[in-house]
Amino acid sequence: MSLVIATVKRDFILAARNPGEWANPLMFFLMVAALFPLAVDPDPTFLSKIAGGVIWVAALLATLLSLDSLYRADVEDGSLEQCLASGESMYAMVLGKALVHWCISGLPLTLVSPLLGLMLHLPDEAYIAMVLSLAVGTPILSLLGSVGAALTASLSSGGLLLTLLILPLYIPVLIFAASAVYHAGIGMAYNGQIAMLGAMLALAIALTPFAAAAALKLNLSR
Amino acid sequence: MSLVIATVKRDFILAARNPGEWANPLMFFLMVAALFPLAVDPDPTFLSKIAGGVIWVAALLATLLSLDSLYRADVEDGSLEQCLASGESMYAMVLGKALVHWCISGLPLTLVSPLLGLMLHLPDEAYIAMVLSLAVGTPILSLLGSVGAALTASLSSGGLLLTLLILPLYIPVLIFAASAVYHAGIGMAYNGQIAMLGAMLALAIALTPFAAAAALKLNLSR
Amino acid sequence: MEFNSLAEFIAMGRHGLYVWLSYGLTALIVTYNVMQPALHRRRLLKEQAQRLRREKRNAPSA
Amino acid sequence: MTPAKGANQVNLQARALYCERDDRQLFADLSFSVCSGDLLQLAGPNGAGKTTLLRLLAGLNHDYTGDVTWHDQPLQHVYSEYAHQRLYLGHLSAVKKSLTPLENLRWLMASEVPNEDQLWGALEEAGLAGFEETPCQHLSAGQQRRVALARLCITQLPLWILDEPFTALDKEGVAWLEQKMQKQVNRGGAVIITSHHALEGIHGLRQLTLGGAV
Amino acid sequence: MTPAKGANQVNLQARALYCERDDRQLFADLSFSVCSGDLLQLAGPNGAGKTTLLRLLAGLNHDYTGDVTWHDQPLQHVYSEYAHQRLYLGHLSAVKKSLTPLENLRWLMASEVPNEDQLWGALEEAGLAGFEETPCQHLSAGQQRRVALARLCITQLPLWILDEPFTALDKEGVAWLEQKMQKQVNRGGAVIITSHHALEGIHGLRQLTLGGAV
Amino acid sequence: MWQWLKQLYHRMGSPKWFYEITERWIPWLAIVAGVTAVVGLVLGLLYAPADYQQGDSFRIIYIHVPAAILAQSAYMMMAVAGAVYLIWRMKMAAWVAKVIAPIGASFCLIALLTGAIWGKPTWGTWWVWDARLTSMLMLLFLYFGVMAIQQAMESEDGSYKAAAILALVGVVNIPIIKYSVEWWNTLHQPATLTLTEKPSMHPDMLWPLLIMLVSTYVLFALLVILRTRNEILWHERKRSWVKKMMES
Ligand code: HEM
Ligand SMILES: Nc1ncnc2c1ncn2[C@@H]1O[C@H](COP(=O)(O)OP(=O)(O)OP(=O)(O)O)[C@@H](O)[C@H]1O
Ligand SMILES: Nc1ncnc2c1ncn2[C@@H]1O[C@H](COP(=O)(O)OP(=O)(O)OP(=O)(O)O)[C@@H](O)[C@H]1O
Ligand SMILES: [Mg+2]
Ligand SMILES: [Mg+2]
Repeated sequence: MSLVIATVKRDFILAARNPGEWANPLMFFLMVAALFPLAVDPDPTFLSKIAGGVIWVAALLATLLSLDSLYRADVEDGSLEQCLASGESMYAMVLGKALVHWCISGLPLTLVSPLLGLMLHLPDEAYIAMVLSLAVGTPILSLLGSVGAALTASLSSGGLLLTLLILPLYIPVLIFAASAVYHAGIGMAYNGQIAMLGAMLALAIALTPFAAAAALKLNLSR
Repeated sequence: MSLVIATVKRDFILAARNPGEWANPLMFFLMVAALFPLAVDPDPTFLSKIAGGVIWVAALLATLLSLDSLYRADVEDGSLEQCLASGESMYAMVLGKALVHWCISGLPLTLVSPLLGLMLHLPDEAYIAMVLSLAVGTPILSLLGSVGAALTASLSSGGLLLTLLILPLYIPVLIFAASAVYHAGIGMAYNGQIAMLGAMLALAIALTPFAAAAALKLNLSR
Repeated sequence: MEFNSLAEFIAMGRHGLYVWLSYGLTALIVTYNVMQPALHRRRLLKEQAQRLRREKRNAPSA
Repeated sequence: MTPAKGANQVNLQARALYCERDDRQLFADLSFSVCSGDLLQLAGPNGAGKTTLLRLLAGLNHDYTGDVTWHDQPLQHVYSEYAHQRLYLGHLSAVKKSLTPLENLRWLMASEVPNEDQLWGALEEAGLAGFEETPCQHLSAGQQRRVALARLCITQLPLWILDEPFTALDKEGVAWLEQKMQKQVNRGGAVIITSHHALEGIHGLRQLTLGGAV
Repeated sequence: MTPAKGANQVNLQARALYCERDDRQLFADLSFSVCSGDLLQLAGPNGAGKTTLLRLLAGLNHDYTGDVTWHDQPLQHVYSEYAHQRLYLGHLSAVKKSLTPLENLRWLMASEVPNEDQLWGALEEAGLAGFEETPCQHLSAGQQRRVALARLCITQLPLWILDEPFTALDKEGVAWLEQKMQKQVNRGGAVIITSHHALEGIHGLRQLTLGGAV
Repeated sequence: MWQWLKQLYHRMGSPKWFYEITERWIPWLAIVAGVTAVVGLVLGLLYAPADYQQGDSFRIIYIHVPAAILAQSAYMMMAVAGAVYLIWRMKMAAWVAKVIAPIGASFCLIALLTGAIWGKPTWGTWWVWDARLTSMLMLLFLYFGVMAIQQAMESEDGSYKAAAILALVGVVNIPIIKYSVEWWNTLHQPATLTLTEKPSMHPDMLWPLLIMLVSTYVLFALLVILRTRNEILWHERKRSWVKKMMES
């Protein structure tokens, strides 16, 4: 366990020393959401209808992009090999890494999302639903994503392959979350969707680390 | 010059040996476009209104992502250092690399875009405008992007920083291109926008390689 | 028999284009899937034969 | 961390190892053992299979036939125990460029929980005094390698497995590392290394030369 | 490619070089020259500044004061000419993992436009016969290094600048490389290398030891 | 029964046995697939009555539905084979899993293409974001993902394992995708464009469909066997039995 804890600490230090790691997904999030009105139609009533969906698509893409570096650097400099060589549980290691990833990507996204809501004229009633769905949904994205990142960790052009592998798995999260925001916006109940997201989160915590740990092992046994 | 030609050849061989390099941007393009109806609204009349914008945003993001690997691999294994050490013109080298990049990202995107048009119910009148705007616009994206890729080539978390640097430069392209498609869709003339894109392309060919070459030199003199 | 003439059969009650297009594409894809293993097999056998010949040639000299 | 009786003994046995890569046989019917007090150097020309064999002995490569046992139990079955008894240092040194030597070493040694004094002492011994808090990207090739090697000054693990540890070291560094290995052997540990460097005058040294024409 | 008169002569002069990194002075008031027939080995402990000096001499690092001249002209002014006269091989070997040795060498040598026979011959000489068409990711550390070194078998450039070229090579490889350098010196070229390896019996060898306590 | 299954499992693990036994099966499978296809198509194209709403365009059903059903079950088979490899390290299972991916993707593509073509006369558009269509598209992407990771991984064993892991994660997700998409679509969009619910089909229409279904499955088995035999030939090329077979 001590190595897992040390790794979590180290990753936070790395993120602090390299602010791009957490600032870039955030900027990407803001910019994708800013591109839309430009490319489509800046009319406020129109925007307020699509705001929830656009924000969620932006969050999903931002998370996806930040995933590529989750294990790659560790594979390249040999530190993941050291983790494996240390004989510690890779399951715990994967969970630890996913936790750090969420703290430096999903969490900041959730915190700035109200700003985006303002920019895209999100209906007032939908703010809580948006923040809630992001808070429950982004950890699922980090966990599912860590499977993809683990599978592609030692591949040279992993970044985009990761997208291909993971995007279909993200669809359910996107659908439930976007619909929660949409329903909140038109004044309907949305706790069903949030509960569904919660269930998916529980499932993801229980299962994905196994898959990711197995994938990492096979990436390292060259 | 012989090294530039050899590099172009080598990069095509690398792309052939690693099909992900050109197939992945394509898949990403398709998937981003597929996320929209899911997150926002699958209604055909609604979709046909936003189709042009969504397709262009997807093309822009797909190009952006494929840019990260443009110089990074060459910096990491030292082959860019060799280019510099060889004393050949970096201007030609940058142009060559941008050309290869467009051939394996922008060109395939342009070719499959009609399929996306079908899926997003793009108005029939807008197809030609869409393909035309992509054909003229994506080379600009590759060229502008190569400046960003050159600037971030030696940074560990360059991928997202690149996005940040380059996205603002992409906005004019996006605006003109999306408006060309939109105007074509409602039956209006769009040659003004295409001409504008053409002018931007000429400018980009003339200027961006200087910037990219300078940035690469900067990155290599450690 | 639902159709009285070949022309009628081809026309498929004005939907001929769609019906034959889908059957055609399917035939294409299925044909590819049937041909691929056969071609691959032929290539494998050729390579294998070459390898055996090479080994035979090398065996006495070694 | 009080080790069980006999836990600090080394007893690694390889029997009838066979390995091929890309249809080329690297080694066949290789049997040997490494016990406390042994220093085994894997030698042989480039491409002979030294790294392959080393990773296999470290339990990181499963692509072989034959048996490797640790205290008479198959390596796969006791991997976690084994991993807590051997230190592996590969071609890649697991040194993060944006961390300082101190932070790097702290992470590298996390499973043995050393205190701060030990860390500073080890870096000093490894010749990095004064560079403890310089980010590693500002260090030279040899200095980065020394960060990874500083582990050897702290660790208590009985078996070391090192892949080309002399790479990038200067003469003084080579001498220092040889002496470290000698100490490890003397105190009842064991070392397996690959190196093209001629190790001389080390007590307990054995060589295993892998054939393989380049 | 008929070289102008005197073009194949080496005449590199360094005068009063001074360089500091992170407020630490690496070398000061360093003056020397490298001419045809010279083999200059930069020696010194880890972190002494050998790589820094080498990159500076190669024209790849501008972060210093003092003058470096090539045939009496400042290096920056004649960089392109200079670059076509010297071969630089750094820590990183510019070998692409997914290409074969043959493809890699073809690219590495592109500016000297060798023919296929020369490429195959060079790979054979570098000890890679039989691996010409195996992707480099399937080669061992030393074999990958040999792909980069195969350039030395073809090139006609008069000045070689090599950073730790012996890394990962086996004994036979080291001997081969020493002999290559000897030939280069004998035919009127020049070599500048950094290495911790003791080069012996090479005609024309000079050492420049950089101080710097580690 | 259990004993027999166990025996079969062990035999299946032997490439030589598989290669030799399938040698005898291939002609029969080919005949069954061919005959059922001809019968099914003749009945479907010539004898089934035209649909009272859609007219003759409904005849696309005879390829569309079997392909759609097969594409889904092929994914399951691929995942199961992958799991067998992960757990028991049975090489044959890895080869079967590897071989299913492109075949399954082909059928998925057939279902999508024929569906899209069928959509034009019936719905007036090539594509709508309907639940079934969307989840089928996602299935195609899952197939592509498996194929992509297979070819991207450098070591062979790694490629099998990575593909198996991904296929298994996909299996957990397929029901979730299906459920979410169905739920989403029925909420967002009225049922104007959804597929016809379990039509109480005329037997003359239904029979050809069932025959085509059988034909598709047999064809699938045949394709899997053919490709697996090639994998065996390649991987066992240095074994004596392959050499002996070659010489004779
Ligand atoms: C790209 C478009 C389409 C796709 C991806 C698609 C996909 C599917 C799928 C996945 C099934 C389910 C098979 C099963 O599991 O039982 C199915 C069945 C079916 N499809 Fe399509 N379909 C498409 C277009 C159409 C169109 C345009 C029609 C006709 C109006 C149609 C008519 C049917 C019918 C009648 C069934 C059988 C229904 C049943 O047995 O439950 N499909 N399709
Ligand atoms: N990028 C950098 N930024 C700042 N300082 C650096 C950088 N690279 C190296 N240094 C410093 O410059 C000094 C000399 O480094 P250099 O790489 O030239 O050493 P070297 O003599 O090649 O050593 P080695 O034998 O280990 O390869 C080192 O002490 C290091 O701290
Ligand atoms: N990933 C790989 N895939 C296939 N073959 C490989 C792989 N890595 C190494 N090989 C092959 O295995 C052989 C042994 O490689 P290995 O790295 O063990 O050599 P080595 O003895 O460590 O050599 P060196 O002294 O150069 O480090 C090489 O000939 C190489 O061709
Ligand atoms: Mg090695
Ligand atoms: Mg150095």
